[in-house]
Amino acid sequence: MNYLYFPGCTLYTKAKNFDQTARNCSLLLGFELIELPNWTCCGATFPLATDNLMALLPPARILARAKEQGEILTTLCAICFNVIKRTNHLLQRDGEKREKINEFMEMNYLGDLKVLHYLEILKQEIGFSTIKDKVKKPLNELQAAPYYGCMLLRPFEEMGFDDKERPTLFEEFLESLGAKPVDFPYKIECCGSFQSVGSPEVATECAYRILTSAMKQGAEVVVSTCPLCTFNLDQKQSDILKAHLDFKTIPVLYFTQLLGVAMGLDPRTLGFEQNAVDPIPLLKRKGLV
Amino acid sequence: MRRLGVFICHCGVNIAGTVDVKKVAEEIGKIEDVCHSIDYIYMCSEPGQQLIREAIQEKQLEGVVVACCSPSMHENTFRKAVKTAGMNPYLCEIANIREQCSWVHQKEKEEATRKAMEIIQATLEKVRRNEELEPLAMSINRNVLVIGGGIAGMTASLDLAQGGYEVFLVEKGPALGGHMAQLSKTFPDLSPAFPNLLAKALEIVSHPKIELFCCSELEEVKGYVGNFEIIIHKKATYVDWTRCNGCARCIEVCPVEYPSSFDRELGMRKAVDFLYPNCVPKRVKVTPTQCRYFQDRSCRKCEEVCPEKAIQFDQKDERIHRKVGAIVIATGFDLFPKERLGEYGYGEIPDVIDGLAFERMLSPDGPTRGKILRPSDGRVPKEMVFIQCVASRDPDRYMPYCSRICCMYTAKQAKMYKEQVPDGQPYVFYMDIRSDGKGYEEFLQKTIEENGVLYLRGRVSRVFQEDGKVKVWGVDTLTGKGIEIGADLVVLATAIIPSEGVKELAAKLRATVDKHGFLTEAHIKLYPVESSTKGIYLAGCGQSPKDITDTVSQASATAGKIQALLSTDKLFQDPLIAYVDETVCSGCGICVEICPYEAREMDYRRGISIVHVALCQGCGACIASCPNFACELRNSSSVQTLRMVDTFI
Amino acid sequence: MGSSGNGFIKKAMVIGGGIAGITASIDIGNAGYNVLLVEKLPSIGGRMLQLSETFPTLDCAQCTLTPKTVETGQHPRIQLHTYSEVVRVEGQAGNFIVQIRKKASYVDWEKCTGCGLCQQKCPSKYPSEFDRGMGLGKAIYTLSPQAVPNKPVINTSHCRYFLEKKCRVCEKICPVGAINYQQEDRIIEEKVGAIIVATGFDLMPIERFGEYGYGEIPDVIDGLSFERLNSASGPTNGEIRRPSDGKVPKEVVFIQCTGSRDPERYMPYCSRVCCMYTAKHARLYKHKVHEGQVYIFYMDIRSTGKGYEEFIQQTMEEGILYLRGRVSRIFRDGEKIAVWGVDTLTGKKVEVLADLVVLATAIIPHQEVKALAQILGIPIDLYGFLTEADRKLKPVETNREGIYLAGCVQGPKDIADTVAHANAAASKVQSLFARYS
Amino acid sequence: MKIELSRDKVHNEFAKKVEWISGQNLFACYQCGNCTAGCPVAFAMDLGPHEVIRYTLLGLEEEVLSVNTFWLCASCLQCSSRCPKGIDIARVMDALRMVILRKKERRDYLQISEFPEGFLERVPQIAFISGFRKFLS
Repeated sequence: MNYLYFPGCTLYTKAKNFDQTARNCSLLLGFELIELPNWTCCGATFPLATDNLMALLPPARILARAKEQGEILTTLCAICFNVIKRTNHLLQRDGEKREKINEFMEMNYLGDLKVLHYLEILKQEIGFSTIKDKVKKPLNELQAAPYYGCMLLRPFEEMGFDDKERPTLFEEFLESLGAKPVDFPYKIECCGSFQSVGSPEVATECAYRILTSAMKQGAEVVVSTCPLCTFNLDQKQSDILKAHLDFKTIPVLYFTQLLGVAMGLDPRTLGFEQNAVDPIPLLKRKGLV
Repeated sequence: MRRLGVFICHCGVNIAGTVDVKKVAEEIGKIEDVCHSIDYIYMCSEPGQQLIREAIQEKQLEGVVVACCSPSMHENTFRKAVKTAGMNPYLCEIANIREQCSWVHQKEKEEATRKAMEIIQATLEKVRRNEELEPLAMSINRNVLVIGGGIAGMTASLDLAQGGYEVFLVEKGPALGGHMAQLSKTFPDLSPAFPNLLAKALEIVSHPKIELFCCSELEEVKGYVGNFEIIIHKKATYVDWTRCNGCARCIEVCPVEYPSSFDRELGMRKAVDFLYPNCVPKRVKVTPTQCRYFQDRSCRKCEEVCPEKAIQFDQKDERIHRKVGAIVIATGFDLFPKERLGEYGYGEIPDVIDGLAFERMLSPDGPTRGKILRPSDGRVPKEMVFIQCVASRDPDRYMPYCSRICCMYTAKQAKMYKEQVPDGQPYVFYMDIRSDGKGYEEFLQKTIEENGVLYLRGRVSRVFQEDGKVKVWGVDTLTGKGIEIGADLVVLATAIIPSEGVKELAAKLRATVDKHGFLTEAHIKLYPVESSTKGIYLAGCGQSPKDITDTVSQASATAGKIQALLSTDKLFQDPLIAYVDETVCSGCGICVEICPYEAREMDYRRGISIVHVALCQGCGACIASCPNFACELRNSSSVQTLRMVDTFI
Repeated sequence: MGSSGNGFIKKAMVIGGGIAGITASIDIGNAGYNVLLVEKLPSIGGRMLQLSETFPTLDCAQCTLTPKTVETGQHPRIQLHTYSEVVRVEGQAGNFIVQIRKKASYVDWEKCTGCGLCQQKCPSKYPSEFDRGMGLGKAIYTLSPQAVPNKPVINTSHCRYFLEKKCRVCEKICPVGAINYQQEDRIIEEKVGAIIVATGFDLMPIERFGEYGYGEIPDVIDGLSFERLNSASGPTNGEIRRPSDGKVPKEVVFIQCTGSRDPERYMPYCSRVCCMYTAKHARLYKHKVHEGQVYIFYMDIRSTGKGYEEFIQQTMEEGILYLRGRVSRIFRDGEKIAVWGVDTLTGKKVEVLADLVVLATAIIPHQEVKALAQILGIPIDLYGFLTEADRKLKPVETNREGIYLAGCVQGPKDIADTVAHANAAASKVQSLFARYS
Repeated sequence: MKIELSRDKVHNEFAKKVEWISGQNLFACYQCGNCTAGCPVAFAMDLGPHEVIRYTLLGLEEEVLSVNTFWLCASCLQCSSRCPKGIDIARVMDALRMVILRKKERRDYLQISEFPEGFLERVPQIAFISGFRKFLS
């Protein structure tokens, strides 16, 4: 079975390595990610102003096009996932807005596509037990802190990803790779998101709290599902060091990178050189590279 | 020498954790007349009681001391237990070694053990001289007096009458209904208050078991539970109510108009009038302080026009004697007097009114026929301020307690205002919103959300008139900002206080009131409707502020208590009361003066003082005051008491 | 007084042996009518038996209640059916035919003397429900040493005999041979003229509060658990020690309105008793741990009863810090519990690192009430509380003649209001019976 | 420190606009503060979200629009997910941004020209695209 795949801006460019890893892993797991043809930007935020239909047009278009190609659309980026899934939900429930958008876009989409995050594909479609069987290099009890962030979980009624207060799906994923998931309270707290553009010092503080919380629980690495979260948690550590003298750095990996390690992909293809905090020493210590 | 048994309870660890119960049992067992001395984990439990019963029979005990918790807990339990084993219950006494020993000496185990032994020894001294007594049996009267014709008194009366008891319902005013008759709608259902009330009132006046006394007060009461003798003072109405048919012609012709207190001075009434239209009983009353006939004999128009010749200017007050077995006090509440609220301009500014006045305004039969119009100029108020906790929760200046109903009636009033004046804005100043009844929170949130009532958390410091508006200076503690509103009408949710005259009434009935004048219940948790005097029960706001639902529950509860009380043929009372050695009494009368229960009386024929067994509560005041040592308390004689004291010193 | 000429049975059944049921039973019994008191647990006393002290007087709850339970147990007109449930009701006022299931206790209560040997010797221990899982109970147990009736029952899901057919210690030790593993449930049939439903309340389980750790942080407990911690007969003998490590907590956070006044996520209504019991908890804690600090998060303080407002003000003056605002999240932070709240009066977010957190969780009806309402043919509201005939004027009546409500089964209320409500229900039964004399 | 209230002020255009854009009823807020309590960036805010709602309701337009609260909001939806009254507070925050960003004159909160050199090259697209949508007119 192959899945329609929406890469989104960041994974297509600056985080190409995350994307490539996912594609490669998929093949090893027995399916292919089929890139949605002629895809456009999702808009990068779900419009919270109720009178703003304009911002719904890009994700609506993505959905309508995907529906022509298949029944399931998957994404790797948590923000794209959130925007597309929420738009889908709205088109399903709000007849009035659906009609307006369809009319404007000269299309007839009913909100009946299934939107799944790549992690959901792994859990629901492939099964974590299958992954466990196919893992080539179990992660040797690597103490990995799964950072969910916001976009996968909230709003719960629309995303339906996992329990909003104490999700466990990511942990199950890490376990299937042979890692030892570290539970930490900040796994559902915001990384500062786009404030890294608006108020970078606020985002830095958010990242500081999340990373120290994870380290306090014994994490050796923090794993994220979102390229923006990954950026905030990883690239901002140099800023954190300036603000908090006691801070110790910790590698932050995108989940597909870790998946790639476990699936036995060549570490050189995983783009570790783009990580601000070099994970190689840790992975070496664990005998994983 | 009596054969005595001592039973020492561990009360789990409550006693045994501090007092060495084994040692106590052993030591006490060495006393000569103690034939049996044991300890057990819970004496009050069934197996514990069985130990006592068996010992009484096997060792032929003639007196029992149970060393355990306070006698107020389990004295009855153990007296019943010894009785089933054939012993007179008054030969069983409690030595309190928990509250008075183990609990207060938790860190001094040895001393506590010694003290426990002393307490037991003292109690043994008492038991050695206890008499075998029988409870006093008294006949009872099955009628009930209910004071107050509001919803509380009405509910209690109907419940009792339906239970088959004769009820005398005494109402100060000329008609039934109390404050509930003044209300528009009730929260949280917004059902009109009056129709339900009217149905109850009509049931009362037609009920064969209820005798209603309007314009009446309790003048005098004598006696005790089961046997009260009462005198009802029925004031003249100057109308023969057996003739009056409520046709209202007299009202039409009466030339005297004055502000109606029922309408909270917002409307006018006549010198001869109903309490309110559709009141029950639908009878008119002449108000002599207003009536021209009583001023200068200049007018007899009502008399002339009455088709039934019912007007009786020479009617006199009546004194009616009745006997009852129990009394319900359901005297209700008043609102805090406006004269005392200077900072709110209340009483000076016509457009500052209280909650009851606003209720009258909202009532379809009220002075404005249900229209919200401000009193000063009859305009519809567009800026409408409600102020809660006026004189409530204000320990320094007014009343420290919460008046309980204001939050809800204010929300209701704000909602009704907004529904009537959609372009008006209601503001509510509050401290905490208290919506803790069934459906109340939901009602309140809905009111705020759907009706756009603006709740401002904070008190109002001052209200004054300026530029035709009522300026309100308050605060919103949630923004921390002072608030100023130019209001058209201000409604104050003033504190609920006990109705006038309750203190005097309570004194007559030997019921107690707290420092605010609310009647005191026997136990705040377990006996909320009983007063501290037997046979006197409490219903409604006279006991503390409460809403209609809780008032009705409480009123029904009193009726239930009374039915249980009066369901037997005889009442039994503890015989542990005073008695007089007639040979020693000199008839000085000091005891009569000192007795707080009017249980002592001079027998002038014999020249001695006697004891009313039914009234005596065994307090001992007469005994302490008797110069001749002629009084004694049964089973607490001077000898017993002194011996007990000797044990300790 | 039994039945009158026209077959009207003057006997009442009271369902629920808490303070409401006890009060109603004694009232009706004192009026000379016979009462069946049906209680699902092995002994009467209900929730009040779990409490330490009561507001606003701080009287010991057990000391107030025990005389009442003893009186009930010894009352010549009250027949106790504990460890029993009503399974069927037919007929109408004056002539209800009711079926009661007497659950197998595996102890012959006729023979049992309540000596307690079996409980002492029973080897099977498990967290006691009565102590809210903080203390250990035995597989053969009574709810408390002062239980009325003081007869044990065997919990088959913990008894080694029932689990593995081993042990039989209680049978061997019982001096009167009262243990009977073969006992079975029995259905008995009775006729009564009126029924009072007084099944009380439950607390919303803390497992439902995800933002507060789903009940998995051992030192986040509910109000009833705190009562047990504070109770002289509780698992810590009344010392305030936190469940996780037995340490005396120095920073204690109380959170009111947990699950109440929350239409979006939990219950929209106010649970009515939490403000007062939280203030009481704070004070009792402070009396025992002088150097400790209490924080109470609240939305509105509701102290409407007699003497309640004064109690609250006194509580504040004793140095208890009231913070007006909700708590958004609680999580474990090492040995501490991080509490993220707010003080809306300064507008600031407040973070407390607490040693113990007590949640004043919403009062909800027992699960079984739904089935019971169906058996009785009376209506139930959205949340499972039984519905009174008229909110204002008929607060204890139901829409079925002869069936009345008492206590928290109708809606949350405190002990004083519950007692008055129960007195009122008893009054209605007496009136009903008197009408047919 | 003082507000003069009247019905016009309570039903002020500003609050109405915020309600319209956000689709939320500000009167439904009972000021429990749960939003502020759980907000991950509350530490840096001038006013807590609950206060912003209160100020808006009372028509304190200038004061509200001058605080950083809604600019700091990262739309993480923690407040909305835990609001006991079901108010989507994140939408209220966005509405306040919109009130400013939609004015006739451009009111950009961010000046792209002021970004440090190489900033845009370093930051992932997703950050500045969503940032621009939130911060630029």
